[in-house]
Amino acid sequence: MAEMKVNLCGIELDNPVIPASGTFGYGWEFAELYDINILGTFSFKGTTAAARFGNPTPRIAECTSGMINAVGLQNPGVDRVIDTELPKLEKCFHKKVMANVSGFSAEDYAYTCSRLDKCDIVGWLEVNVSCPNVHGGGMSFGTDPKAAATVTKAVKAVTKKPVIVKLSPNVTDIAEIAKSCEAAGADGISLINTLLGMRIDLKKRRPVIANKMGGFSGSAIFPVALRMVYQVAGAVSVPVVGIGGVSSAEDVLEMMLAGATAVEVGAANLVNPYACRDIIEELPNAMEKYGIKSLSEIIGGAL
Amino acid sequence: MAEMKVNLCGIELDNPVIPASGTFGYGWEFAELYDINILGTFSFKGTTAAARFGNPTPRIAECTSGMINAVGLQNPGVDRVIDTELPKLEKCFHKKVMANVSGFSAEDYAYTCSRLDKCDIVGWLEVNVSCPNVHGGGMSFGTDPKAAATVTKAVKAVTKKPVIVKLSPNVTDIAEIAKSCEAAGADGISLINTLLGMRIDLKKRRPVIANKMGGFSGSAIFPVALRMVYQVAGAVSVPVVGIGGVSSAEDVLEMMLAGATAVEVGAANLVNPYACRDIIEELPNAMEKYGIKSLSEIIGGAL
Amino acid sequence: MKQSFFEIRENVKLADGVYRMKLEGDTSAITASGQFVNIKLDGLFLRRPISVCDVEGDILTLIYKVVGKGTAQMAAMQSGKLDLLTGLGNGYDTSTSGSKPLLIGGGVGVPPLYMLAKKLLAEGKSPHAVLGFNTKSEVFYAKEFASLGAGVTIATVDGSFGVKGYVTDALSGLDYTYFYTCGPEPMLKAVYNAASTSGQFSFEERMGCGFGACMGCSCQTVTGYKRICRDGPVLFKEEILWRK
Amino acid sequence: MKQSFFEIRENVKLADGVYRMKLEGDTSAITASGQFVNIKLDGLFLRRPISVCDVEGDILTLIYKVVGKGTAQMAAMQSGKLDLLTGLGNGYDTSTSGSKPLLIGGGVGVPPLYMLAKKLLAEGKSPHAVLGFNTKSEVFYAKEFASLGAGVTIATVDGSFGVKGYVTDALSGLDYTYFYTCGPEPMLKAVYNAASTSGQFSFEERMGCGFGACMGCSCQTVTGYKRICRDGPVLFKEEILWRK
Repeated sequence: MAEMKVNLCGIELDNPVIPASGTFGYGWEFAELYDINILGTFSFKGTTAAARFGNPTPRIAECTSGMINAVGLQNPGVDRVIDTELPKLEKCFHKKVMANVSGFSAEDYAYTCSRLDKCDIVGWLEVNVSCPNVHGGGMSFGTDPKAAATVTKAVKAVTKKPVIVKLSPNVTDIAEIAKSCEAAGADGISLINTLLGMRIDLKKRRPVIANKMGGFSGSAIFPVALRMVYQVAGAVSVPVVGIGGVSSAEDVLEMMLAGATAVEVGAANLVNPYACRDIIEELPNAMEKYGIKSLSEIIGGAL
Repeated sequence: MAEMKVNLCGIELDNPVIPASGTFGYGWEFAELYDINILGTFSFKGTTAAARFGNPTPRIAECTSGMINAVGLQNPGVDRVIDTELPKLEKCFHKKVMANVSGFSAEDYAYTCSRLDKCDIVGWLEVNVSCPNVHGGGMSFGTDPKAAATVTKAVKAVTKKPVIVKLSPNVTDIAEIAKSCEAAGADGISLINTLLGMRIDLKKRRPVIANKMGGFSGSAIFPVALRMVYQVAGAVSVPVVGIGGVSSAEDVLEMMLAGATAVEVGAANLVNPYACRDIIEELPNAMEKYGIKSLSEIIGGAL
Repeated sequence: MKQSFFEIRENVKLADGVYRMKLEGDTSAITASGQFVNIKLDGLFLRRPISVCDVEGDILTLIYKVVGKGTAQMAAMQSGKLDLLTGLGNGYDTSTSGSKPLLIGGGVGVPPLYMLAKKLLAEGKSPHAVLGFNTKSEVFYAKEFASLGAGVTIATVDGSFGVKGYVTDALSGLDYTYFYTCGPEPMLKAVYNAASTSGQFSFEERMGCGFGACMGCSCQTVTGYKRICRDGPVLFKEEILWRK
Repeated sequence: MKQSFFEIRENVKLADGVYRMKLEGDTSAITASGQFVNIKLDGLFLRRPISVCDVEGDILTLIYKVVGKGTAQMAAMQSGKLDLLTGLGNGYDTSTSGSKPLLIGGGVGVPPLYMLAKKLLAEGKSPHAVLGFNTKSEVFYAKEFASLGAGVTIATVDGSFGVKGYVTDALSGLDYTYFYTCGPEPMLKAVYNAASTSGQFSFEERMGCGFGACMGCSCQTVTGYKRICRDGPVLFKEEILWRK
């Protein structure tokens, strides 16, 4: 019998598969497709203190084995999330959810986290210091070890829930930033957010994306994500959540061998709305193929 | 009539298509496949002062829409290149070649460049401060603006040939490094070298590559390369050579609109040994499709 | 929404760059005209959204224009199976049409109006279609709309067929209670300004998922932001905020 | 080297996990046994190198084992065209064989020895094949070697067929002038230590291009580094430096 349970920062997951933030909304809309309680958990849409429309369109560009998005943290703001979205979610999801939070200052992050800290359904706070699509915030916190630590500390001060800091891959030394967050109290590290990418429209002779650049995701980025997970897992002792280009059960196993305790699935959900269900169903077969009895035993096995 | 000529640091190229270093040897072996004089030029195998075997095998891993290599600058050393390889090349190639140089100290780079400076067939020195596969050299020069400038200055002091510095994408701010090289006298910037990537062998539960990580290339990385070319072309005034995931005439046009004066083709050559010939043959059709009369006119058109 | 495989039964050229594909499969999720399907194509990452032209039993008709790699790939297919997400988008609401609705389509904005015309006729209404194209060689489905029993006016920009000019040049003199429109955004905006009644607009945007997950195709409206793929593609005239 | 398209004419299972594919196309670049072809497969970036088992006119025979995505994909093909690079690698040199050469193959190292056996027989020599497998259900081509007129000894690790043990356990008592071997590296090393004559070894390595461009498959030898794909895959016993 394949044992898929893992423990992420003190909370047990039935399996390590987690739809990534920005690809699963606030969850309840996807309950019409399948029972979302089969998921380990999911990370909800990046939420900020105030409501945001985000960037102008086009926000999406096709790439070889991937896509670029420049949504820019569109969300209804934390108050509305708590008043409207989470009650809808509670009706169809009976597990802890991962609350993904973004901000434009350390205080901003702390405010949003302090609000979400009061919500029973929130199990973890995933603090996104890596959104490439907003100016004066997001990724700028994730490319400097000190700024990342400042945000981490500010958030840790307002919550007892485990804080997972989500890192940007657009840096020279991601392990250094991960260590800085760990030292500031982070209970876990998730990575990678999207790679900054671009496409040009040959007919119009200008960038496809209105915001020019955007976040590149999809199976194309898997080798970069895997490398960074391996580097970070080797550098910190807190749990690591692997993200980036995962689209199969075998990708999940590679991520876990590289050191991930759990794995987020992002762009794959946008092409196949059943991607996470399919991966969870396939995992026992993949485990049998590679002689794996328990997923938790292979975490970091290739380090 | 489609005009494909471009001027790269004072030397005219019949077209902007250049096989990238490490995918075309020292050229002469490929003259059996087609007349290599149809190329704009090519960048020869990364050459160091002393001969190097490189890394242990496996050096290669398959990825979605790309590959990882960890060759580690295998080459016969600059003396042997000058004595054996270049005379063979001169028999079949009647244009200037781009000499790709790596090293482990500024002096090392300068020595190799000073030797190649004496070779008539060498048109440009492409100084690789970005090899991800060697320890204590290579990429470490390309992730720090000061170190990159030091190497640039050392090389500029020993040659009158145009010096093109080849940058690593594994950095937080590539434009800053490009500006530093330009200030140190670089005549051009080429980018990107490979992204650091990894794959894990699920059967063996260890990295596929003996050296663990390696350089990730192929069409998967095109959006990252294009974004960085755009950033660097906007930051420097010297010519930029676009590299990374190019495998079609349309990719060449995107790179040029992003600011590239010429374009190197890498991993595509390894899958299709005729890739560069095919791209050159396809370019006039692609130009017609997008209403481009002269390639040199579209350089930086999307900036 | 439903994910299922459809078998290609027909794929023919209708006009310059315009093709019609008939597919056989489970059409049960398609509940309104103006909805679209999202098609997975080999070698492309994102699915390609194509509006539904018609549904007859288990036969789905799509009309598409070759504008890039995805549609070029579709045009080359003669047989085989396609992975489709069906029943995407809100579709047109026929309850507000009145007795004489106008259907205003431009280019590949024409196809979804065909299924709408059928629906309106079935409801006992008298739709009239105003279909705009660049030139005669791009005109398609004029006869098909007429065969349904709808009135048809064709406009071409160069005057090579029907009224010379844009669809808005063909509106004067027409008596209508309401309108439904689909086409390129500049046309939609012109219709918005020219039409004398209320109406519904079908918008196009580059989409990520097509089913509301990614927020890739959001737009601002009078009542807050909407996702073109899920809350649209059809918006009521009263809620539209044009982008600057 | 030549790049061209081959038509699949046959693809059958020979033994557990082992398949034979016959392809029709331009085989003119294949000049020696022990060479390989490099196959482009849909959805995979790098080509897949497969050693040549036989060439008869324009029919190329490949025998391959399903070990990963590429070979699994090949096993599922029943028809269609494949893009091949042919004539890759140096191949075996038969000029040094003497009158009674031994052909020592392990698993999917067996196929290239088949074409070599034909060549040696055509040259009037008396080859004897020692073919090793894990177990009876994986044995293939024993009859085919015998039909050519070569002597054949089979060894299986579990003793379920032929001699019990490794190929090296089957060497004693055999009288030979030279050997040619192909198989997994531990077997090659065992043969290197056990064989009493000189010989040639065909090596396997993960390759980038397969034609000498990328240096992905280099190895060190007594005479400097060699590229397995271009300067190999066949090395003479005297030049081998085993990796630590």
